[in-house]
Amino acid sequence: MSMANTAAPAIAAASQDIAGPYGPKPRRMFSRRNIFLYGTLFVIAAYYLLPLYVMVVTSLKGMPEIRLGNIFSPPLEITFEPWVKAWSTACTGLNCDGLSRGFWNSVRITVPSVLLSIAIASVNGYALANWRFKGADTFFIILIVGAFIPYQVMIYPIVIILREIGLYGSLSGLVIVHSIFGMPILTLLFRNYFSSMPEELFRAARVDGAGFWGIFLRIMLPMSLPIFVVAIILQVTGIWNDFLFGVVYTRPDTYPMTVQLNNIVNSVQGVKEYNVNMAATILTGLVPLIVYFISGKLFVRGIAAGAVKG
Amino acid sequence: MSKSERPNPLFRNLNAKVASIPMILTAGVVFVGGTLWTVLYSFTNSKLLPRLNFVGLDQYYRLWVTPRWLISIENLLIYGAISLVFSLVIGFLLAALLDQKIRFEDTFRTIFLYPFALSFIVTGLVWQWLLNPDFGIQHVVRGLGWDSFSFDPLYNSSIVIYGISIAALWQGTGLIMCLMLAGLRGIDEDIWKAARVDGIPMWKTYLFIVIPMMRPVFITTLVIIASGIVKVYDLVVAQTSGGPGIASEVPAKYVYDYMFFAQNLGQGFAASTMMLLSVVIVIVPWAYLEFGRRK
Amino acid sequence: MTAANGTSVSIQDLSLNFGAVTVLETLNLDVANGEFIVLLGPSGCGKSTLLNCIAGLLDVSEGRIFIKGKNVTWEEPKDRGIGMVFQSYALYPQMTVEKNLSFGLRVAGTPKDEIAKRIARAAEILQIEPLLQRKPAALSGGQRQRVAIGRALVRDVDVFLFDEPLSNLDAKLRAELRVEIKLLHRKLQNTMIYVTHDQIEAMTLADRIAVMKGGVIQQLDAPQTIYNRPVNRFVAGFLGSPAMNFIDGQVSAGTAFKTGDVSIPLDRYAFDAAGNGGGPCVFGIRPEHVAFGEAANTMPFATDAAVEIVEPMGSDTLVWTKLGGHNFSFRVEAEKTLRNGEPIRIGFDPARASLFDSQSGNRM
Amino acid sequence: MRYKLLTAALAATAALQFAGPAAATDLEVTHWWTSGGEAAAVAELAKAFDATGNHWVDGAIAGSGGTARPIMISRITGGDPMGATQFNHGRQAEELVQAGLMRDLTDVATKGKWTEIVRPKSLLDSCTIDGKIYCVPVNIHSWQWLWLSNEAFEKAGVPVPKNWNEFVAAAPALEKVGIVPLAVGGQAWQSSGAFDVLLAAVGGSDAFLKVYKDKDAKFAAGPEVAKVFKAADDARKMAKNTNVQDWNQATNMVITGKAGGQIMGDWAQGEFQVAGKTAGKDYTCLPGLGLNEVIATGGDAFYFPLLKDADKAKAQEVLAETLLDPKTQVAFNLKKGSLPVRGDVDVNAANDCMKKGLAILAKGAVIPWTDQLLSQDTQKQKEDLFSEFFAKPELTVEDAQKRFADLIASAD
Repeated sequence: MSMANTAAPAIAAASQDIAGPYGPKPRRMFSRRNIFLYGTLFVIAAYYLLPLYVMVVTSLKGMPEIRLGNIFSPPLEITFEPWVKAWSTACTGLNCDGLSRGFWNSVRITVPSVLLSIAIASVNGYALANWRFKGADTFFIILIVGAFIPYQVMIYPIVIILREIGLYGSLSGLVIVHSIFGMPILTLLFRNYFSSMPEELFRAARVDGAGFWGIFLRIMLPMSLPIFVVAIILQVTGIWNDFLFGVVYTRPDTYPMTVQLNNIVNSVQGVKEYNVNMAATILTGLVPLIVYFISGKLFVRGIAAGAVKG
Repeated sequence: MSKSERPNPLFRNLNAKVASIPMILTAGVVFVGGTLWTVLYSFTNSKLLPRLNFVGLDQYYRLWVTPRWLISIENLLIYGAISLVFSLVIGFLLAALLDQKIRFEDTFRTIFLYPFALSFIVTGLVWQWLLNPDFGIQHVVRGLGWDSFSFDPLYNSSIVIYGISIAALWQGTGLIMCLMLAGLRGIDEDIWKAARVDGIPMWKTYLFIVIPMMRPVFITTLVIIASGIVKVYDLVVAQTSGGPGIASEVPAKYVYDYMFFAQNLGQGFAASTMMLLSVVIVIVPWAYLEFGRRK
Repeated sequence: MTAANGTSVSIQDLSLNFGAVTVLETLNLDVANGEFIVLLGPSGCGKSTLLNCIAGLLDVSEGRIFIKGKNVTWEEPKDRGIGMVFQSYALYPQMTVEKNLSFGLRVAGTPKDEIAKRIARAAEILQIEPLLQRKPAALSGGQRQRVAIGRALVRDVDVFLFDEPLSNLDAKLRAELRVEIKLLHRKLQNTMIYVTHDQIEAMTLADRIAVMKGGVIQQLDAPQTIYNRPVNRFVAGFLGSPAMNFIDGQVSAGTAFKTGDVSIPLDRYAFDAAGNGGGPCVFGIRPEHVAFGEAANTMPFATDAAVEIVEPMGSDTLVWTKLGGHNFSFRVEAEKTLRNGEPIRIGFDPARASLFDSQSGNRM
Repeated sequence: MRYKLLTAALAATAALQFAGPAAATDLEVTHWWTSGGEAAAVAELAKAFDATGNHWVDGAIAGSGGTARPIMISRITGGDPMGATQFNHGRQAEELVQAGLMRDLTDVATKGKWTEIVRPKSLLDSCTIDGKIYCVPVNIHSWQWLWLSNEAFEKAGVPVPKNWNEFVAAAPALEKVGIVPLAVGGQAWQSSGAFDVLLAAVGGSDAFLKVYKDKDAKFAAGPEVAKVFKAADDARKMAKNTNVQDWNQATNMVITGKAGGQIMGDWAQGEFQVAGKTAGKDYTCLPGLGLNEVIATGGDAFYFPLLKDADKAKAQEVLAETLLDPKTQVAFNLKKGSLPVRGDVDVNAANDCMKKGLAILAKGAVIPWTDQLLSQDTQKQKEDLFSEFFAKPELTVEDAQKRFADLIASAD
């Protein structure tokens, strides 16, 4: 640019003192703001990581070391025995096959429950957002209020309902229970998400002759990845971590992992084997943890899409 | 496009209704039906099995003179206030910190969020262990030479409910942070610029401009926190089993214990009904305002 | 220093990079006191970025910024003596209009009566007195933008920055507010830097327009100069609606422009620099500079053509035809009715045309 | 639904008569025996049952009867009953029986002459509702024991106490050397049980019966019970530094000498045994706290839900017989640390403590236990009261006794 040359030489000639600040404002690495910001973050991060650290460290120690040492010190001698024991040999009563059995039970419970609950809730949300019919809102409000009902209150009525439809104690019964209790929050998420989609899209599809299911399957679903990620995360963690329903609505040979964890932790054989307990605890939490670590970013995005736009 | 191919409104509604059958059944049969059933049997003296032997308000009378129920209510209020205030404050602060265009944002966010992936049972166990005075934090600090250091919140009746909240906050603030972060990211960038041009300090911008703008997020968050508060159970069981004594009892545990341990369904149902009633009083007006009058 | 001779904002050697991406490149710009400068360009050209740098909302990578002779390169936005108006208005939604206007002042500790005085003045100028107790949600788009301007106004500053303030409004309101901003400028006599991608806004408002592309100011001049003598093909094409006709061809020995079987004499054309030995180039002429029918014959250049498409635009009509095999448009009065295929005569004065080098795109 | 079940069960019983030799049948048995000693004991039952050609499917639910019972009851009432389940005999399963969900074992009992072999007779009475027998008692558990760590007293330099009063007197010496005098786990039933033991020991058997059997609220508010509360006050002071929840962790404190003693049922003995400790040498047991040597006839029993499956019903009978088999009784009770329900079995293998118990049993110094006397509801209220009492020093003895009397007044 020709303009550039008119003023520049004069300025360049003038000393830096006269011209004053030049270029980016200097930002020191250790400015007070940064020290405060990162300091706070690191302290809080430490608070959040402490329990995990203790769990891991303890699970790698032998019992004698645990008895003597302090819980924060790293293991002097790393042993994986507690992990092996927690996974395959820890006892509850006469069953000494650790968490391994519960793991597969949990998988068998979680997968169909997650699929069913999300299938139902997404259709609900879609119907509520785009195909409102008279009375739909009433049911929705009931559902939302239902989210607040403590599960304990509903145990007994559900026992009766399941008994009457002949599903008590079966895997299908438990899957239904999970779907029922996952419904309020999931429906809310899906409804919010679908409502925030442009109305024109929906109208255009209808003008093109697509019906209820057509629009849902061909238009809405392909655009709903973020919210499905959120739903999957919430359900996988919720169902995997469930204890109450797992213990009440199943029988011992189909106990999920959490119930077995509780059994192992509470089956105190003389001394509490903290290392085994910790290993068992980590093993039980592993699946949801992995799900989180993998999909953390999508989770935040999905939450923004489903939860924030009210 | 010919007219005849356009969906018939009646048929369209029918489809939506068919699709909503699971929701209608859940809401109608399970939630409403179960609730009515519970309320009905709360007026009976059912013990182990539900029986329609009405005793009027006896169960309620007994409920409100039982010290454990009163303590449970008090604990729930304290726990609720703490969770609500601290979850919101900490969750928002964390989100605000993460929103400062910091490095390693993903790492920090993952760290703050991971406890949410863990069950209350796991959370409870770990914190019970950390807070155990015989080998937890207190033990370690004393081992460092500070002999009078005392930190045993789970073993001290007067503060046990606060001790339980430590674990609750550890577990729950990550999600709140996520919600808040999502909310912050949804704020128009120009608002921040305008505030900077106006010379409004950052904290004032948050307090007077950004937070009021995040009302919907706060409401969603509030609902999530509140629903968790009423339900608090596992955390208490895993950490203290209601102890020491009955100092950390909560209503949900009272319901469960009296329904199943004490084999006094009537009493459990009466307590359930009280909980339901409070939920309804708080939630229904909100739900109606929030969802009922839209569009 | 430059401030002494009436310079309000001076930008010197300004560069901005985000990592490897250069957004602004060694940019210089002097804005005189009371001048209305419009930064015009397509999206992504760096015009808003430049404005944000001036406001202090973005840290620069290189260079300096002076406002009123003071080096503000490292200053906070609030200390730069600027007020800013945003495309999305950026009103604080939970506050009333009055609070929106006063919030910054209250934070700065301005005395109460002073605040009241300034708000009253701003409200009067912008005619928003009846709206003071309302919240932004209860205002129309135009009203909101007025409030947004008011918020800059009460800051009592010398330089106003506008970041596409009218883009969110419909065409009618946009035209109205455009006039109001012009009146406001006349009344206040402040320096205004105004970012837009709308050339009409630029043409109507600006004392000078800076046309930007790729982080570089392509041309900085009065609107008429830019319109009539664009420095390069980009500027020529960006300004003007309907757009300038561009015809690819050859200049032969500085005397004539040839394309197909058409030859346009260039003896009346004022070349920028001497020694145009010829070569491939682009001939540009604006549709309104083309004469038609009888008038065409009075022009230095005239030729026969046939009507291909007629686009009535209300105030006038755009006619498309072919010149040397290229699409070519010109304007006629709205009353003229032309049929497709009708043979016509068109002509123009090459002095009003622009010639650009095919390679560099620069004006010849 | 119920009729259908009943018909099915009737059909099943009918089918039994003609059924051939029993094929191996899986029978799920639920219980809450998960500690070291308990698991070893239950393994004996499983072994004996498996030896009959059937298969014991173990359904252990950890975390004490309080956790396990609701699950068992839900499953029975939910229509998904297990083959057999543990309850404390007494009133826990009363309503299940009344609802017709449990199996009538009278035939098996008659065949096995249970009325003759089960001792004391009150055990079978607890299983009998309307003249029909619904459960198989497997052991007698008595709560009335004080377990003392010889090592701890040695360390404190005081002789091992011979009764509760001496123990209280020795407490300061124990505390001086950093030993918790009395270990009481944090779970509610432990403090409640400890009080009941004190009531029977300090107040005497009559006082115990007057309060819990006759539900004499006036007596419960009176001076005799006040004495018991005074003792409970001592106990809570001695126990205030116990930071464990589970009973066996508390027992472990005694085993390792970290605590002087523990008031706990005879099942604690299993823990001593698993830890390889010898009665008399490493630890001392004082039945009735050394004050009033009685044995309460609480204990465990197995109930059999009504099942549709004929094979399983047959297996239930086999299990019922196996449970009372002399050999099983001995093997099981030795591991469990409880007393057998048959008077005619050989218990030479019993250790000192068990022999003391057997002797008391032989003398007939027995009282029924709270499981038999009180409803679960009252038990729970009692637990709430005493867990609060033990954990909260501010709750005065007087207030506690007043609340206790109120509770007895409304007890059922």
